[in-house]
Amino acid sequence: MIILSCENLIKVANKIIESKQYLSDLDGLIADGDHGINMAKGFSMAKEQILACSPAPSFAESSEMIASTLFNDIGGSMGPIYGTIFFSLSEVLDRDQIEAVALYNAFKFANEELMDISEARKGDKTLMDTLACALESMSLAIADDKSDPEILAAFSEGAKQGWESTKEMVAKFGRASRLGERSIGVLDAGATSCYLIISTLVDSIVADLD
Amino acid sequence: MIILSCENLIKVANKIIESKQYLSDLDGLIADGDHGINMAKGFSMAKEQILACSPAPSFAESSEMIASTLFNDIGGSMGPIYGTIFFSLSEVLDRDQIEAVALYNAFKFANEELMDISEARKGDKTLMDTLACALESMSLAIADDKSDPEILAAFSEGAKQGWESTKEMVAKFGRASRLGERSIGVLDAGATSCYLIISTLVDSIVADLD
Amino acid sequence: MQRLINRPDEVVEDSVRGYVKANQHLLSSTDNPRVIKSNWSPTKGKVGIVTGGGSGHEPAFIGYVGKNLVDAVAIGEIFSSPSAKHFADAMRAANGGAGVACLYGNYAGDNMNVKMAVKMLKREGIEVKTVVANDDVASAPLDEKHKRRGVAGEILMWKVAGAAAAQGYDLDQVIAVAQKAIDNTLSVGIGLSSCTIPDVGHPNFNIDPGKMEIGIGHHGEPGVSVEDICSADVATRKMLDTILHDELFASGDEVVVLISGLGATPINELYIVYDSLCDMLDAHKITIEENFIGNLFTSLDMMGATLTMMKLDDELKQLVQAPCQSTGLSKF
Amino acid sequence: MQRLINRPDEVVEDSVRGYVKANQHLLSSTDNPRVIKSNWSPTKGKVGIVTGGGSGHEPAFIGYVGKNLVDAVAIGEIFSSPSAKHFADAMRAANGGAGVACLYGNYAGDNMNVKMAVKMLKREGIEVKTVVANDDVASAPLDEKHKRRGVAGEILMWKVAGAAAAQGYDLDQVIAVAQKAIDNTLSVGIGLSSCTIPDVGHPNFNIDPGKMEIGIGHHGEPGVSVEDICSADVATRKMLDTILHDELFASGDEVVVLISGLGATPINELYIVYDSLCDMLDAHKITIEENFIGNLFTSLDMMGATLTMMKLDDELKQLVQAPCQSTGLSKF
Ligand SMILES: Nc1ncnc2c1ncn2[C@@H]1O[C@H](COP(=O)(O)OP(=O)(O)O)[C@@H](O)[C@H]1O
Ligand SMILES: Nc1ncnc2c1ncn2[C@@H]1O[C@H](COP(=O)(O)OP(=O)(O)O)[C@@H](O)[C@H]1O
Ligand SMILES: [Mg+2]
Ligand SMILES: [Mg+2]
Ligand SMILES: [Mg+2]
Ligand SMILES: [Mg+2]
Repeated sequence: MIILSCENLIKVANKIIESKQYLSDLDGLIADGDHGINMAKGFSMAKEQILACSPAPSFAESSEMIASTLFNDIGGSMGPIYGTIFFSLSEVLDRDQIEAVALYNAFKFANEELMDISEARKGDKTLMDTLACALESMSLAIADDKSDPEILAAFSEGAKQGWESTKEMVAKFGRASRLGERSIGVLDAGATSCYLIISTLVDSIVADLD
Repeated sequence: MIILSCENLIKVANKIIESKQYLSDLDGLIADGDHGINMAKGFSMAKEQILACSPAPSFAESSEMIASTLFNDIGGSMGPIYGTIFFSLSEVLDRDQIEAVALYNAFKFANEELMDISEARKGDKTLMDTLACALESMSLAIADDKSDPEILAAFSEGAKQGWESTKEMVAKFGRASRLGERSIGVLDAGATSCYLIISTLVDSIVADLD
Repeated sequence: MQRLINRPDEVVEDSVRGYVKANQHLLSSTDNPRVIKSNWSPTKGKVGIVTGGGSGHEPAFIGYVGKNLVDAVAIGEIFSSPSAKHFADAMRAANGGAGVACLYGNYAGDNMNVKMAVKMLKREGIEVKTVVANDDVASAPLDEKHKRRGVAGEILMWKVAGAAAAQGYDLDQVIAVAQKAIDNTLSVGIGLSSCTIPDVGHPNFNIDPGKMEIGIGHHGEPGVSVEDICSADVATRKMLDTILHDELFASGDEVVVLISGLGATPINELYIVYDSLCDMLDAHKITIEENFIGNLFTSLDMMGATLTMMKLDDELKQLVQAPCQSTGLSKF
Repeated sequence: MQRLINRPDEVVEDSVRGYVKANQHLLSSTDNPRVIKSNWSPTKGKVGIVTGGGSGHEPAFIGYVGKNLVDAVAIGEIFSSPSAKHFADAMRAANGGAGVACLYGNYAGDNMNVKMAVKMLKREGIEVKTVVANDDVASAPLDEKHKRRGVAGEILMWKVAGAAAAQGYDLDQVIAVAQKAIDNTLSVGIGLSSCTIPDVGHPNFNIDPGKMEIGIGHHGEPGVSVEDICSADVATRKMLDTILHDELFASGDEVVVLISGLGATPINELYIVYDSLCDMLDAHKITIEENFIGNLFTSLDMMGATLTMMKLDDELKQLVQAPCQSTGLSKF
């Protein structure tokens, strides 16, 4: 059984906040260098809000807080993209004890919702690559009847592969896209933050596994 | 006898035109670096006009052409200042054969007219220094009953001293004036062009002396 | 970084506050500090005109809030789309019961945030329709027109739609005429220097001395070619040719010309470009009916200029020439 | 040099030609290509308002030719006074038989050329009187006020005199009110970067990165001090203190505030300065009755800003608020 709580999301927020410079530096190599600033700002605000609640909010409630902070206060692409992801998770993951397959379904739903607002697809050098690979890898593990810890590991591992695959891609969306071929050789910033979110979430869930 | 003709002024114009860069560079050290541009433009236009006349115009007529070109087409300070000088010369030097003392009187008149429109005085680091020293030196030579060639030499020599004296002065007029003490150590651009005009005029007159 | 600012991350807050104080005769702030609204908004029964986008393009977007122009604007960080909530609040501020036309530029962030805002408003029973400006010819070929960015042509779209709404057009009519306006408008930019986002602190990209970038985007998105700087005549010819290549304009057309500086180019150079352009359009037998020249849609302290041309029909002409008032654009 | 020009020595010709083409509803050229005149000039029986100066300050000076403003302007080379003939021709173009008020800035070249032009006009029987603007506090101490340069305060002098002439003031009255306007006006500038005269091709002077020059002149005349760049709040405080030091302004005063960018400073920064200033003037119990903010009197591509304040009485207030129309300044 996977146990979900606001703690998982606090850890995700901390990870993003401490990666601020790294994410901005990556973004700066092929775009405008503000990805870390945008992300850290949103997740700091959301974290404050979660921590201010008493009693501690549920995973779904915390996830919705992140989503609304992103929708309300973070403009650019990240507000609606990550806002949609966390809003979708909050809609689906409304129980505190779930199977790994439920986590899969939640992220799959998030991915679909995302494709509704963004035209970017796998291969376009965006965070979609991380998300899509993570889901593919996870679905294979589920099809193979793997255990929850194995499914979670596959999720994180797929995210990593998707993230790393962006290095050799040509950016098709976002500011980096105008660089064309010149964007090859650099990891995508959004794909990086998405990997950090997924891997941190998985690590924190695994640490709590009974 | 000093023989005056448009040739003297053509030579003056040529000197100014070929010194364009030098004058601008000097101006650039403590002001806006356009003195050569302004002067070369005015004297090129006037030279064209003089050369276009047939028969060749007199010294006075040529001098008036220079003056009106400066008044009409050259703005800044140089139009009215050199315009006034050449206009004054054209009013006084209406004969083609004169004594050196007549040249003195003409320049003295020009200097007075100039003081009517400009508040700058000797010691303010402007072309006034060249003109004033040249006149002083010339008047001493005249008082000493020197020969015409000696009086002319004194005119040129005085101009040179006046010009060089601007190096150690603090600019009080024109754009350089805002530099205050920082303007010390650089020759004044206008004083330089004024020296070039006087010395070229003297040289060309001396070459024609009978 | 040579800037007159307080904290780099407060540039937008501080400047919007000052802008509102300075223009109380035209506009006011709202409960959302990232939304300002015209003093004539909402007008009951009038279609509300909304736009928004990243800051750093001043006078766009705030400078076009006023009378018979934009009713409310959502203000983003420098070069970054306003949030979905900011767009939603701007729509609420502009809603006079006859629906809202949100007319904005084609950028991924703006597209997504507007889309979410429209959803939010729908839940509240407020009808919002959108037109996405894609006038920047250099940003994609004609057969991928939907990928083109929106640039200074947006100003003409707002002008036309603002006048139409003021004249009583209903929402569908406003949307139709705004779409027609932008469909008849093409722009292209030339960049001569980079620009510095205060919060970043160093130039956003690089243009070498002596070079210029044709087709640059107004956030510095790379253009179609980097070339040696040429004369204003040749540069104008290059811009015009880029626009004419689409074959939207033909001999006999009446047009509006809009030339904007990108921020640091002295405006006398814009008039040099206009002077060249007049001769070239004359030769093409294209008549300039209206011109707007100045720093109208900038990119912080970037040097360069953009050329925008809009093809007129009787309706567009009347709407472009109708009176309006704002700090960015006024017609008597 | 990153410029959109044709030949460097034709920048003025080319841009003025473009400007005239673009603004035929407001003004026209004259036989002298260095003089442009308002479409309402000359008006029989009205005092003609003339100004002029070097180019590179756009929209000054040409941008203030229009309705109820400047009637004719003499246009010099970049940063260089127009010739005596240009001033004289501008005076002729503005003469409606009631005399001409020539209102210009205190620079040696302008002083001499205007003086010669006035002499020429006198011979023709046209009466010209002059007012010399000297609003730049930083350019000389109060006891040498006659040495101070004229800067952006000239705009307010033109506004006031233009309105007065339109309201039927005679020549002496126009001169008196223009003199009162400039006597009640003080300005100060801050420079953050140099500027490049196209015909020179390299920066006119130097400001090191991280430094700013307080009291700089708008041709780059050195200021009173070079300091580390500070926040907009502190910079505004320094500008205001420099102005208040003259003790022209006192608690209870009503003022006009004019903030101009020097060319390359993004205008949102001008609004940051205005925001700071509002709070400071509030604390001094000085009321801002009118504000004009934008690139109103520039120095080519210089970064920086100028602050101008004018103390109002009933007459000045009415004249400042009267309607006028020009590309640089319009009031409805
Ligand atoms: N349309 C899009 N769909 C999905 N992801 C996108 C899209 N546009 C940009 N991204 C992602 O956003 C990241 C950049 O985010 P960020 O720097 O915060 O915003 P901005 O591009 O507005 O500066 C890119 O690395 C890319 O992964
Ligand atoms: N008021 C003045 N009276 C006499 N000479 C002056 C005055 N102002 C400036 N000058 C002279 O003009 C010279 C500069 O001329 P120039 O560079 O052509 O004009 P500008 O100063 O308008 O750029 C100075 O070197 C100085 O000799
Ligand atoms: Mg970014
Ligand atoms: Mg000079
Ligand atoms: Mg960004
Ligand atoms: Mg000069």
